[in-house]
Amino acid sequence: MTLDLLIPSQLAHALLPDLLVMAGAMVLMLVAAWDRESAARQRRVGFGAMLVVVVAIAATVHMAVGGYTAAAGGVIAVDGYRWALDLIILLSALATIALSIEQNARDGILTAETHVLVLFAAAGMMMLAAGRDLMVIFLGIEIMSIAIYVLAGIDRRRARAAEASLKYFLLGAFATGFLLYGIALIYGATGSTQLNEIGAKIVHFKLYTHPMLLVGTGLLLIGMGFKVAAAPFHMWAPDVYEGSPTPVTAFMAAAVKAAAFATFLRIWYEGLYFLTASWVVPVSALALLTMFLGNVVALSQRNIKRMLAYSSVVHTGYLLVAIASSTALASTAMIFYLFAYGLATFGAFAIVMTLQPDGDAPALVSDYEGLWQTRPWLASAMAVYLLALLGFPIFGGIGFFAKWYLLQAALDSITGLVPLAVAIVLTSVISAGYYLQVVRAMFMSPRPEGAREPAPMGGMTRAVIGVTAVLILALGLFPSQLVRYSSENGLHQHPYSPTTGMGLPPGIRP
Amino acid sequence: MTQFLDGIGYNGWILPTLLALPLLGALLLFAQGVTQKHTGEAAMRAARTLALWIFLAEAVLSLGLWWSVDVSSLDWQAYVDAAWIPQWGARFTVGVDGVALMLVLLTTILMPLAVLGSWTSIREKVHSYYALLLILTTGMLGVFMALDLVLFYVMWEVMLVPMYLIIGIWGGQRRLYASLKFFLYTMVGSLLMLVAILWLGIAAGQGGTPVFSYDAILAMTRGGVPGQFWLFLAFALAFAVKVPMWPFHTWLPDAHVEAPTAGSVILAAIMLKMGTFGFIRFAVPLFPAVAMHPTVRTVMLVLAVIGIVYGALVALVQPDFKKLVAYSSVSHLGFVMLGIFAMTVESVQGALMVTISHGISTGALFLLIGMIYERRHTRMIEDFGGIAKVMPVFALILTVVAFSSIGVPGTNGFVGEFLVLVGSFPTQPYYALIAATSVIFAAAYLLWAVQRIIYNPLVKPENQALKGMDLNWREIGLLTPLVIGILWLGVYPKPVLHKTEAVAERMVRQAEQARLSSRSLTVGER
Amino acid sequence: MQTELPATGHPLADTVARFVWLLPALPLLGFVLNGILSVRAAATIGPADPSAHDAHGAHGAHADGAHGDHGHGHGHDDGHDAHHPARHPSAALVSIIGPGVLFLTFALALLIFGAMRGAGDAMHVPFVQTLFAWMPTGNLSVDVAFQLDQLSMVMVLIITGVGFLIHLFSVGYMQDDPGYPRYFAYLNLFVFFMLLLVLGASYPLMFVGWEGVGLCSYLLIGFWFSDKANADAGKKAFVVNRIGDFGFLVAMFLMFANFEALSFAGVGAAAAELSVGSVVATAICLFLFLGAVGKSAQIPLFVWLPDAMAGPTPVSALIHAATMVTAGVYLVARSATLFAMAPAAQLTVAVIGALTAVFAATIGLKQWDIKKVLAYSTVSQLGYMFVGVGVGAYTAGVFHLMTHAFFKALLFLGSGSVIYAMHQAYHATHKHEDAQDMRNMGGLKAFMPITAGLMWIATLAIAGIPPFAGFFSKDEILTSVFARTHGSTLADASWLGIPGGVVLYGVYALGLAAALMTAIYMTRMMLYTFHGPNRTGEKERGHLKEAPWIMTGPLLVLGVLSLAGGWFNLPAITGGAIGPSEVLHHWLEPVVGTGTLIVTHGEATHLSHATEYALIGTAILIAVAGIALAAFRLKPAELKPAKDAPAEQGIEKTLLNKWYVDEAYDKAVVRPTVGLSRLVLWKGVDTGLIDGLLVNGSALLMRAFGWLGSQWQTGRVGTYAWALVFGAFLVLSAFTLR
Amino acid sequence: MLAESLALSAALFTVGVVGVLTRRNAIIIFMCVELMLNAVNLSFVALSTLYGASGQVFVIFVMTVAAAEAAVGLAIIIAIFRHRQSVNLEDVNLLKG
Repeated sequence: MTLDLLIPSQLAHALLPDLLVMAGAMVLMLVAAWDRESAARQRRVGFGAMLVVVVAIAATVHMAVGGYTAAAGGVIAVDGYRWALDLIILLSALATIALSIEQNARDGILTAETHVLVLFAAAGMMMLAAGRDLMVIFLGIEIMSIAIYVLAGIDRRRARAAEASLKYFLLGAFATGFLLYGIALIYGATGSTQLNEIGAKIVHFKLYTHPMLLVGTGLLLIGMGFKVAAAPFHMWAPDVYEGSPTPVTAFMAAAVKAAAFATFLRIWYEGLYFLTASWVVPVSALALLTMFLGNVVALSQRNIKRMLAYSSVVHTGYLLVAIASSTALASTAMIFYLFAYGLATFGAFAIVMTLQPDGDAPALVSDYEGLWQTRPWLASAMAVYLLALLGFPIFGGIGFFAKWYLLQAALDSITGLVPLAVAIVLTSVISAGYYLQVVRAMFMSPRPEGAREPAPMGGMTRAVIGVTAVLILALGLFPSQLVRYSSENGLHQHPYSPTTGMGLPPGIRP
Repeated sequence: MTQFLDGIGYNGWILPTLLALPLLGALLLFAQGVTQKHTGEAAMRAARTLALWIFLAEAVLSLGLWWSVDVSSLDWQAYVDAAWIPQWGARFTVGVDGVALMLVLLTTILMPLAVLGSWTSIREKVHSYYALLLILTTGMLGVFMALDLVLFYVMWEVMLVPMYLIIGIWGGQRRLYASLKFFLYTMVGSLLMLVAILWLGIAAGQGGTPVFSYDAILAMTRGGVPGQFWLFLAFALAFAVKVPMWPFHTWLPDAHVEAPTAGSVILAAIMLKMGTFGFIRFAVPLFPAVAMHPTVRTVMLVLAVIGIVYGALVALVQPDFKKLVAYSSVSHLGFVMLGIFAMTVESVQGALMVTISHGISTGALFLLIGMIYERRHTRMIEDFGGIAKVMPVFALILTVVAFSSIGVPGTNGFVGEFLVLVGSFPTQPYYALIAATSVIFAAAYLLWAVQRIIYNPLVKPENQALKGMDLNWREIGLLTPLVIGILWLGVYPKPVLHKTEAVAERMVRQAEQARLSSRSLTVGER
Repeated sequence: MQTELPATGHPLADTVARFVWLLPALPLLGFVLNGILSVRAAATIGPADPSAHDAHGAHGAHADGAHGDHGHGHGHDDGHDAHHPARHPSAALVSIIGPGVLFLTFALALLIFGAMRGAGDAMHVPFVQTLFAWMPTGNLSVDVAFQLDQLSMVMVLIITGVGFLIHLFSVGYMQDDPGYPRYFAYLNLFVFFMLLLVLGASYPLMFVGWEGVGLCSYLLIGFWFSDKANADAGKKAFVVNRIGDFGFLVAMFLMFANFEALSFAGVGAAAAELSVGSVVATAICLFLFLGAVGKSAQIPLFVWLPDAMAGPTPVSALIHAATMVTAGVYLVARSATLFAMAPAAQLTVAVIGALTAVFAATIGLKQWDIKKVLAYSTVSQLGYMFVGVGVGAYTAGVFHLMTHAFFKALLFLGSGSVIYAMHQAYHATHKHEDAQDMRNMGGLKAFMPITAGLMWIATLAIAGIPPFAGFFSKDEILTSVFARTHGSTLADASWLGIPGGVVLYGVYALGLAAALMTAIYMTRMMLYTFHGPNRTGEKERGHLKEAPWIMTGPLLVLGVLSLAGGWFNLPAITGGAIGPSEVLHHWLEPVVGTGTLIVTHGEATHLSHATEYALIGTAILIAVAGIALAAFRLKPAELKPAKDAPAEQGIEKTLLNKWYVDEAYDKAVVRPTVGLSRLVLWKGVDTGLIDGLLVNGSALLMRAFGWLGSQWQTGRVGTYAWALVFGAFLVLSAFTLR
Repeated sequence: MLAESLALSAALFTVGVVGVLTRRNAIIIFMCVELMLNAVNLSFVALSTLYGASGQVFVIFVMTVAAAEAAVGLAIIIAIFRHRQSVNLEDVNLLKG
């Protein structure tokens, strides 16, 4: 069914999941403000938030299954790509809230706003997945970011949390300046903020080398690069990931990245596709630098959260290859990858959360020594997540196919990215060095004398760990349904046809 | 026998069954480990008995392949094809030819022996240990059976983790270093192969869904594909690391030394063979023109010959018996590579023969080392001496196996090396000549080691204390099939040669065609 | 066993010769049975048997003590275990099986021999029995097939006949050894492989036997493995032999590459197509000869044979004198046609043979260990045989092989008897002296007259005194060399730029020199051992006595053969006066005739009778001169026992130390190889370069990058902002500067 | 006018960036960021003379967002001040490496 976005009721229908999340968030904020501060309130609001997310998921599924589309030219997209990303975001939010409830309970954090903020952030992210107008995208980024700034520092008792929050805030605002300036310049060059109009104007006026447009694109790339934590704009990420509460870290690593990449890809493919010749080199260079730097620095980490943070930076590098590939496969590969990566990330951080020492002390890899002796299932699950992040088949389950898909996109690229594909695999070898460091600690080292017994896990943490591990392994054996789903929900704006050779961006030879 | 097997539709289900059975066994073992209440001796016994039964079932089931596979046919045998990931063109396709058949049988037969070999030496986390061995088996068999490149790659990598854990958890002093080295070394090679496989699949798909079927890709690459040099290189590197060819061999001594007995046996007897199998199945047939290119061929031959001589010389001075055998593997596998790249029917057949007989002999050597290690807790050659006095049966079997490894005629070692050399000589006389010098070095390093272990005066009290601790019936029983194999393949290798003949002939013929056509091409271009 | 007979119906096919496969099969059966007895004994009582254990422990200690007494390291206490009272439980059964299978084999060989004689002229074609295909692949087809012809028959008879005698002797010599069944298992296995070697119808199958006998030699030399020196000697023998085997292998590769055939028939046919002086033939022959040099202990690979005396003495007699070491001669004779096409290779064979004959003889002059004297004598005599086959006188070479088998086996077994007696004596008084050192003997003829007499027969035979066996064979070789100096392909060819004729004169001269020295050192050995005053010691003297009959019996048979062996091939010049002449020559004609004829340009060249008489006279004169010289110059009475003997000086010391060849090899080959392997290849390339620099180095490099990266991560917002702006600068440059 | 406005906007933006790079006080840095945003706003307003109202709409959104950011930002700075009694960013480096 085609929705006419100019009609308010139909626009509301198109925004149904987003509106549900926002409305739910506002209601819960009031509830949180109303109620007396207590552990029970925190839990109540948390369950409420989960309910909101579940309803939103249902709505998203409704929209996805309904096969809704919108007339061309709206400010928001109504397409499978959006629903796929929405699902990733919402599932991440669900897991985050689930973990947060138990993390807060364990650490005695009574602020119920955590869950509300997760909902707000999710709403911003969903706007990013939907936005086809730079204005909407800017709003989405800010709604998401401001919520996350607060979430990072929600545990006010910890100095590290405050520091993480401050760093993220200052640098985020700084980067927003670049992003916004980029939007302004693109607006200046094309006279529009709508992506498809930008694309049309570029072709129509042959703006391929327009300096203002190029500088604007560059500034936009910087802004997006900051949000997805691409080197050298990544430096906030390790610090913020380390300082934030672990569920929030997972949320940042999985959902923020997914949302940022969602809009990144949409801007690049719907708006700036015909500038491919100009941006492919910078994007590729960022990809290379990101995977290399992320990997080598991760190698020298002893703090597991920082290590996973750098690992997250590395995955940004891999995903940038999808962007650079400029092929129809890129969006589907990205959906698949983000889903797989989200599973592994949540699983890993759930375990990190379980094993997190009390207070503000850092979580070290050495804390994992001999974990297999005492908690075999936990250790095995962690191994699965790490191998999934490494992209290892069967034992890393779906992680391998995610990388496979990405490589396929790179090799299918119209821009000739074989060297980048090689770079992906070679830098993954480095990544084996630090992922296996944890596996080694868990399985091959003896349990140190007097090592702390991990705290008993709550039911929801168990659920997160169990579901993610099982999904990773099961999809690792039989990925075809997920592949089908991803491939049916890619961005279909792509005009290039490899068989006819028509529609290539200028300056690109197949 | 053939009729009986046809009657039960053997060829239709055997390969998937062989792959699934170990996985099922691994699950059973995990389940047993979880549900079992009592620990210690009883749990250990339960685990290893279960594992042994599964491995025996696997071996017995697989034996039928000997009769059911028609090696004269160049079609895949016991072929099974099913959808897996249709959007990517990846399928679950398995089948065997004569070469794969022999390697599958080698695997299924050696695995129970490896289990028996580590019967009493593994005392911790027994369930996990045997479960990992079972998963490893699936991976290894999968590599030999896979006819879809995605499936092949997955199986190729699947082997890595169990072996990594086996070395890292149940290994020796430097197990952490050795296991990581093993993992990373292998990964460097195989990931480039991953890129190459994808590239081939996309190219074979011709703009549509990629195609990863071995036959389709073979059909595509036969006439040459753009970038085939790099593709060959990617495949060759993956396999060269596994073989291992010099200079990619340094993971092997560490891995061998640190791995527990079963791990060493499997590494040497089966996993190294995946490298040579890879060359025979993939690298050479897919890119014959590159493999037969004079420069490439020269490089491969030079590396092979360096490996042969170098491995032997370095083995000569090893103080650790396991390390010595590891370096001897480098030398032996060099013969395989020489045979493959000399590219005559005799040399390729010889290469396959070395592949199999090295599995038997070196497997037996590692088992023997494991047995003496259990008694003496050392592998340093100088710690022994005069063992033949106190353990005559051990000494007898060690002598037989050592002579097989040296390549004394009448044992399996000779047949393979002789065929490789006699086949290589007509096309590559100088390489064959240098390689042949290893008959001297092989005798030197092994006999020297054997002398220092089982001969010489029995002076050390620890060794005198071995009196009455000669091999027990389990150990003799598990070594007997290997000794029989050594003599059988040495005296009557014809049945095995017959199994692999057709594949070798086809490979040589096609490589030769590619060589000639590429030569005429360059002449024409000039 | 499935037996596929040749379809063509060879005249032997229906005779007893169809059981030719039984010839090797019987000793193999013996090996299996004895092996089982040996292992069963070891498994049930072996390691736990205190007597067995103690016996060996004592042996080890004793041997070390003996070494301490003798600075120069010879004189392994061979046969030491022989007197230990602990008889092996299966000894009786083994005593029946071991020699029994050999007797049956010998009997069968005689029957087949009879059948062959009966077949007459039809035997111009060898009888080949194919059992099964061994390595069929591609163009290669190697069958397990036995070839029965005149040459292999001679070898079979020598091996089984002498072998049987030595087995019998061993029953006595080894009776109390705890490893008794193991000993006979090895010995039977050896005979199996030796028969495989001579019966194999192709080079690869011959190679099986070739390496198999090497294996048994290894096992038997190191039979008393608890002594490091014995184990060392076994290993050295095998490894040095492997250098030769390398040559054999390469020769086979060349055959396959050039002829696509490896069977004797195929190679022979292809060789006949070649022209004389062919490069291919020369290369193949030189590599084959490298194999022969290893197995038959010629320069430069002779060093293993003297050390091989560490094995029990009957083993020295069988393997290291009568059979295995002559395999090289057999190999050259077997490849007669091929060698005929390669005169340069033939000259090489002859020259190396002659040099070895002289060189080994010089060392033999000054050895004190009775077995070492015999060992160098063997090397020297093998050199003679190579001179014979080298100049294309295959019959002469094989004839000398045969007579040598008789008299050298006799000498070794005789020395075994002596050592046995010495041992018993020393053991009785618990004295730790070297039982093999001739300085500790002297005047033994009084105690063991039979042995002394028989050994004198052998000595005269080896020295070349008519009518003993050695005279005829040695004379034939020298005569042939002389005859080839003119009118042969050898004389026409040149060797390292020297005309072939001149080379052959040189070879002849060397042959004479070797003959002289042979006479000297053999006489010396006999004088020191059996004559003059006894130096064993006062108390020991009473315990010296003749060996039992089971040992002297075989000696007697060998004595007869040494005495009369010459009648197998009397020279033509005797004209049938004392018996049919040239029997062996005619017998071998179908096998080696072609090869000889090519060398002699197709004519059966004979020297004039005058020349021939002159040559014979010279040879006799030299032999007599040698014996006389030794008898007059040496004074057994002045000799002192080993422990009181003064150290040798000058050339004597050099000879005693065998020209320091072992030391030179050690310094020039062994140490550099080990050093290179350890320091350069292992520590340098493997651990240092590949592992250290490349593998761990790249890992370290990555860690260094990581460390650097984490240093940049200062934790300060300012740094991060700077990095962001720096990145922004780069990105914008990339977009604008193009 | 357009070119001059855009140049001024760029200059202001640069001033903001330099301020962020050089100052150490969290509040001043935040002010510099605000300066950057307002510089961009100037561009939007200037460009809206060419393209119509959408640029001006954007400016409204940016101002709203900036206000929200300011609220959250100051709260965060207060939080850090509670821990360190300082808003000098040189002191804030617990998280590094």
